[in-house]
Amino acid sequence: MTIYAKLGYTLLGLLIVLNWGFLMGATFRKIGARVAGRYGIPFYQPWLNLLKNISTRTTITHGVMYYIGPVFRLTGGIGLFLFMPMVFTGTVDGPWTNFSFEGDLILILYFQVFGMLGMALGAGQGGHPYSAMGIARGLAQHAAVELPLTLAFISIAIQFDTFSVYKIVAAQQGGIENWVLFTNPFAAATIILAMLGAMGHSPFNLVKAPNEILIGPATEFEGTYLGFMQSAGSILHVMEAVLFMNLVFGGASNWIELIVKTFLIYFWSVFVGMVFPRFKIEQSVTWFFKVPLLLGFLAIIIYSF
Amino acid sequence: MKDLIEKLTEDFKISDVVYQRPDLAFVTVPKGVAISLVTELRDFEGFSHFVMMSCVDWIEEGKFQLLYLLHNPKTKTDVGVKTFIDRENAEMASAHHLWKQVWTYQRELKEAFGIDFPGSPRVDENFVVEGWTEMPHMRRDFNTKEYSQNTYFPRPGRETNDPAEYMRKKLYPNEPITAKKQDNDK
Amino acid sequence: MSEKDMNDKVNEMLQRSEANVKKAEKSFIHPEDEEREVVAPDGSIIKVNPIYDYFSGEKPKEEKPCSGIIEKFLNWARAESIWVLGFGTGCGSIEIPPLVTPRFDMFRFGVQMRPTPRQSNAFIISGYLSVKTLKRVIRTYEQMPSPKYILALGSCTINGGMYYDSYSTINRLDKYIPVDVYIAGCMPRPEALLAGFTKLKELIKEGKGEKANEYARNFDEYKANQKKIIKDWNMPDYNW
Amino acid sequence: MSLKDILTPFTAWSKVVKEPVTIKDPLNREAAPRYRGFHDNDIDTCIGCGTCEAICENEAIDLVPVDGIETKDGDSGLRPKIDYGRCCWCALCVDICTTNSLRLTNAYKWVDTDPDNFRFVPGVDEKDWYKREEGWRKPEPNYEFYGLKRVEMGELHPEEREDSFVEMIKGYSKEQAEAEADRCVECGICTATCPAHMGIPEYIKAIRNDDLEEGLRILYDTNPLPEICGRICTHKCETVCTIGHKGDPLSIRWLKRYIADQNPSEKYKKILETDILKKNGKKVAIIGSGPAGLSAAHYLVLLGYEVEIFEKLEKAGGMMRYGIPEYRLPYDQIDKDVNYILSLGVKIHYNVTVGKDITLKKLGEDFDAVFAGTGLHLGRSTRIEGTDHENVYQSIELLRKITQGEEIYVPEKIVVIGGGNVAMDITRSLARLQNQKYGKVQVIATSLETEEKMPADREEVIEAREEKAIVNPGWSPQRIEIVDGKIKGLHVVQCLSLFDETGNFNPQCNMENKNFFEADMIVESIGQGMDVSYISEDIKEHLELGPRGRFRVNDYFQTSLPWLFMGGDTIQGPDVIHGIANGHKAALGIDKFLIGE
Amino acid sequence: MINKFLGFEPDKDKLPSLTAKIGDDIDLSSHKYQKIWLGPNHPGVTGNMAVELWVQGNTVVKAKTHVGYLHRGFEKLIERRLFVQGFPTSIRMCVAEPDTNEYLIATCTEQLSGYDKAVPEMAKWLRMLSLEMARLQGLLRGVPGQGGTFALGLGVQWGVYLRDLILDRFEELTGARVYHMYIIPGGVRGLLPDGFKERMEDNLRDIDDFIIRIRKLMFHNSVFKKRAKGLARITPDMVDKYGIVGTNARGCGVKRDVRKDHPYLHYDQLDFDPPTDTDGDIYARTWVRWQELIQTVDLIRQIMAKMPEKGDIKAEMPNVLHWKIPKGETYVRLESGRGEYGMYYVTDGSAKPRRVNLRGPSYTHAIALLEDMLVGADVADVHAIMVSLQTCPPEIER
Repeated sequence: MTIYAKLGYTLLGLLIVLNWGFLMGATFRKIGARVAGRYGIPFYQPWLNLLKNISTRTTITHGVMYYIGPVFRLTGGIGLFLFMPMVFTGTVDGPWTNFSFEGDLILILYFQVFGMLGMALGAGQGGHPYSAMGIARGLAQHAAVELPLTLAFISIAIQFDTFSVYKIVAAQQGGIENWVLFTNPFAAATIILAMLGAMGHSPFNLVKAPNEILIGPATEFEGTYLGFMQSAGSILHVMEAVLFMNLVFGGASNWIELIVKTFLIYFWSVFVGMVFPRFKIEQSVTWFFKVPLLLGFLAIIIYSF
Repeated sequence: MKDLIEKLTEDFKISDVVYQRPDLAFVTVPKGVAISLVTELRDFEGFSHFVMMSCVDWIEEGKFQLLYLLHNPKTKTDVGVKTFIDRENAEMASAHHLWKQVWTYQRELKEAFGIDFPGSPRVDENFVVEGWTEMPHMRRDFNTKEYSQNTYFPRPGRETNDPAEYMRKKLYPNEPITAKKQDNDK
Repeated sequence: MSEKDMNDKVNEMLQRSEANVKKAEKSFIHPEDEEREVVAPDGSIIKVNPIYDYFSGEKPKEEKPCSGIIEKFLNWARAESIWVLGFGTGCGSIEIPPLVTPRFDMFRFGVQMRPTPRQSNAFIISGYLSVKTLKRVIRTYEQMPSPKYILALGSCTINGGMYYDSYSTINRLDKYIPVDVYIAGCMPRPEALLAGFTKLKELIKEGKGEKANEYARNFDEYKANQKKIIKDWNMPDYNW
Repeated sequence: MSLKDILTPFTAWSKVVKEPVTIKDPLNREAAPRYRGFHDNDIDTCIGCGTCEAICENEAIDLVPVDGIETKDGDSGLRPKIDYGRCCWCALCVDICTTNSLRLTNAYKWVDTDPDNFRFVPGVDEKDWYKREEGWRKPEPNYEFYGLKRVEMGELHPEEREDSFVEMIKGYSKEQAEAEADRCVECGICTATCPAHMGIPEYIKAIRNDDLEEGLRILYDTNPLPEICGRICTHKCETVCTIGHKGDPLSIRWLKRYIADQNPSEKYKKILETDILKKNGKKVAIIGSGPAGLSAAHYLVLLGYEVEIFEKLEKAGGMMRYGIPEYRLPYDQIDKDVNYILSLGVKIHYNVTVGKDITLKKLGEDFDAVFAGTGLHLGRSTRIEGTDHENVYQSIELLRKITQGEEIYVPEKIVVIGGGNVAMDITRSLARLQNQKYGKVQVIATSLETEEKMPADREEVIEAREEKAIVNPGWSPQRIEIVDGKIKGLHVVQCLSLFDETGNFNPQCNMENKNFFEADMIVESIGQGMDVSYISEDIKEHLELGPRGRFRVNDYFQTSLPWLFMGGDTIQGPDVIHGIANGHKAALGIDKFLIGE
Repeated sequence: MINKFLGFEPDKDKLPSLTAKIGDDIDLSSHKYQKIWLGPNHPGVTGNMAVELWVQGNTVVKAKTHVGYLHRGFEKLIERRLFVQGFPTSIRMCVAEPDTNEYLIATCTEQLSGYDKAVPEMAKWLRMLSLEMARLQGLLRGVPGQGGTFALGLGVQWGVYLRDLILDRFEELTGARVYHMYIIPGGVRGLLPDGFKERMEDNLRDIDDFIIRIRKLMFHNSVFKKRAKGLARITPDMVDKYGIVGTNARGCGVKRDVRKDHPYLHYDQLDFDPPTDTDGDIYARTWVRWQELIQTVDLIRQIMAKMPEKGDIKAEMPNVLHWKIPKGETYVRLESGRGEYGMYYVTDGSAKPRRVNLRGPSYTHAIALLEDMLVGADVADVHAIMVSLQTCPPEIER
């Protein structure tokens, strides 16, 4: 496959991911609305929101870092996408595998934090006290989530003896029984629990907590930058789901499967989030340091020996 | 209730007792003993719940009437301790040490009536209005309508007709009529 | 700098700040907003004027719309995605919860609530405005990105409503900020509010939702009116 | 933390399969039937009384003139205009609306970009919600903001009064008067209808405030005969009283009487501040001491004129004394009012008939101006067959005789022809006399007009019947049957209508339906004519005539002879209050004529 | 345990005392503290008010309540209005439960003018019905609203929907959704419309279902418990010290309910017992309110069953345009959803009141109590504490 074809597929994939992210977001808001007993937003609302945000005429500035924040976040999302194999096609050189390579799991872990760090810069320069509080919460919680998540990743890496996501996906092919979910239940359990934190739904939606700290890091962002952040958020949500799908749920062999699986993975966090209130930050961090961390250690211990 | 007030009448120079309801009485005491009566009622007579503090502006007499309304949760009765203070340079002893919420009332009264309570916490802070330059807004001589119309531009174009006056103009412009008397009702 | 010098400086500053507090009581400016000197970590002394240092005092400019079909397309998007600031300024805000809950569900009409002015483009003035709130409303309104729209609820915003004779509430909102849509009622029902949103959408789609530019155009006039009644004006003229 | 606490919240998800409860089309949702939405006003019923404006706490309502609505008696021609920049939809205006014309529909949607649009006149400006039936109306039952029931006036029981001329109306006590005065909504619609344009709401308010001296001052502003008017005024004001649209109109007349009754005559001068009056040296003669003459005299004397009244009879009061029976208007009350006026310095010459004892021309020469308030003292006859009989009387004559204390012929059976107040007066006077004489009553009062259209006051008819007189209206008298020089009775036929299409008097009768009223005496009471014999021919030829044989006067009752003013019944028909108003205005006219602007 | 181990729950004995007294200056230039504002434009503030917070990290060390953003000068305005004109104004004093204001102003005028005995029986029952409906709609917002402060928005969605249904009933009965203007001096302004009781019963059945659901969602929710339990505790000795009333007092076991202590209208004919709890924390207060929700539904059923079918709705009274009340003063109280709610009313013999002063429970709860309670609280809990005290700014500043 030529590099141009690869680039083409990657860009197309990004487009699909972005739109799927929007659609998924809208769908889940509709589902949430159903539980409440109403109809909720139209399916096309996120696109309109994006358009509207881009068409905002005035902007404010708080300095360079303020601009860079959303860019970092978008970069984090795209970076996560670039090194993530989306659809398993049998060969790493095939379409939809993007720039997956040996050791991309480590890069992905890095990119997960990347967006948050960028936001920290932007929100910090924004100067709003609630932005600062939000990003502080975000980083703290991220660290707490990352710890069990990394343990689970390492456990899986040990299990398959590779840091390549693509190879992990490949190893899970050939039936549901080959999924990490069944072959490494402790790592899977860790990921499933830590995932709640990574997805940012209740009870772990501390970063954007409207009745506590306005809308958190994004408080000062408006217009195009907000549009950037929304797009990045959608991509990140899909990519997180794709990551967990690839690691635990056997990857996807076509786009339909990907869509179904990411939907279900995302649904899990919505399912929990809908009926639980929000933790305080120390409660949240403590929670991750309890069960998921323990499971993560177990997963490593089991596969280390 | 009657017994209680009779008991206290001598010590606290209570005058002008009004039994509004079986469970509510208003007593008037001199300015100097009001706080001590309130303290007595709280500490020895079981009137432990401070309901409210209020002020009435009797501008004709040049007095402010302060009211401390106390409630006895055991006997379920209320006593309103009233005291009159001068409108000029109004000042009253603070009661903020008796209940935690009293300073809020005193702060409000300072703003709304201009009554000073020396020693009351935050008594000089703004309470509800901000940047107020007129006289205290709850005083009777402050004309809110006039102030509002001079300050906040009511939408122009309103005009009304008094039916009697309009009919006179239309039907009998030249006939003798009663001179309109001063409207003392409104 | 020796420790003693430092202490002297701090004492001097404390005294000055006390004087400032006294002065502030007269001039309405909160002591914290007074111009003051601060000692930087390196010992140098910096003058700080919180009111003007933290915000830009520049006037707003008119923002020309795009041309032709592009603007129409963008207006369509703007109309279908109205983000309302969640700032209940008066009693009409009690009808906002029914709008975001199952009975009336305004999300399906593309109307959503946002917690910060930076991300909202519609502002519901829900009834009467006390002068104290008006100050915050102006500040909030100016922080919203253009194009921005104002829906005014109820009699109070039109001509004072029940509080026409109150010393604390304003009578006419359009004197202080430009209003797009008025909704009659005291307070208007949620259905009337939805009708207001429908009307606002029509206006935006027709390209008439340009009140933010009107505000910029008549900025001096609006500002003069605002300053006339807000006696403790302790913020910059325009709050970016 | 138990497992239950983790799992039970998930039961909330069961809602996801349920249909949403959202209202599908909220923009077209009807409000509740009783919802207080936007205003509608039935402008034909509305009389523009302004009560809605008075109760509106937000000053949201203005009264504005509306095209196509005339200002007339009982309708100010104004309609409420509502400012939706003020309204709070409390519907107090609807609840208090005196005519029940104002209502709130259940429409609630009004979105506009221009804040100046939110003002409209309900019922006049086109709005799409007027056709809605639902909406807020005044709640039922027994929900009123003011009393609808009139405070009952104490009066003598029929048995007590049927044989005596003692005043039958007792008058209000303080509580009663204040309760009645409390019902007033101070709209002032009545002021226009009152011929004297008295300050009715103002003096009612004085009663409420228990300031009767102020009340008296208000009365004397426009009416110098309050005791008399308080008893016998035709109270046209009560016919237009706004309260009357829903309930009983206010007893304005009795309230006026209450003020006059409660102020002792000794205090009048002090209250009215008329102890010392300035003189301007000019003299005015007044012919006749009826309401018009007395009123003119009063205001002229206040203006500083020297006033002399020439009265034909032996006492002052004119028709008020000689035309109205004592049980309605006791003589001492007439004296109270008259004496006050006389005490101001008005000279009165009794038993002087102008034209006979002194000529009008002489008066014109001796005085700077002359006001003639001579009244209608000639009875009119039906001119049917037999009216020239000696036992056919004119009511006005009989009434005068009763007042003067002369013995009159009272047989057992009497028929009175006429349906006006004078007819009722004579009927009831004769009934009393019959009662005194025979202990029983047989007076039949008949009239052309049917019961509903009888010009007499309703209560007069009712009271006459209470006193056992028979009131049998709707008959047209045909002829008086006389047998052997003695009256046997009156033949009548049913009267169908009085006026033809053009509005001219042209009674139509059903000749088939006949009736016969037995009588020994017949009294005609179908109106009075004026006696202008005092005006000599040389003067008369200078006077222009107006419609209906009356003299033409200008706005100030000045005839074509500048020094001669005329007013009262001769100009405006039989009515005390008109006479008073005429007199007042003529006084101003004389002042204008003599002193100038 | 693990919190302590990880250092999330500091041993407070080892730290300097955080309880700064009111009036103590916190030196912001020390960079140890930061000042943040909660409101007035903040989704986490009840109504339109502001709390100025001085925080050290996540912990509040000092708080000041700022009110006046909704100040309209009601008491001044009512002094300018006739007695009958007062009630449309007074109802707007508190948006959350407007009927209480109407009742107070009507009762005050009736009591001072001597017409309180003349109020018809039917009107009394209808007043009770509207007061209980007002309480019900307040609780339907308030109980799940406490969950909403912890971001459990689902209950709020259900609750506000049901509140809307009650508002529909209000609309039928009174002619308005929120500002009912129903209780007028002398009586009420309308009889029950046809079929009202059946429709009300339907709604009450929905609410019964909701009560169970909300119990499962909130009170059997581990995260809710974790956050609400032990937070913002009121102890019985604080009750008199701060003037705490209503559910806030009942949440810590002090049984104060005006409906029982000073029965007004026909509350003595109804069978109820105000619920209490002993913990005094947010969970206990919410739990008390939840029980009160059940009780209110029951009370409405009792009222509808006991109320007469027909009758006069308003006493015969003087003409409202010049109704004068002799000189006097009184204090009338009732139990609103937030606690004792009273009005001090002075007349001077003219057609307008001399002084009207409202005693709202928030006046003490939201200023003196809240400011002291916030000290030491987490920033994330500020909103929850405010809501749990049922802060309602319009009744503070009026």
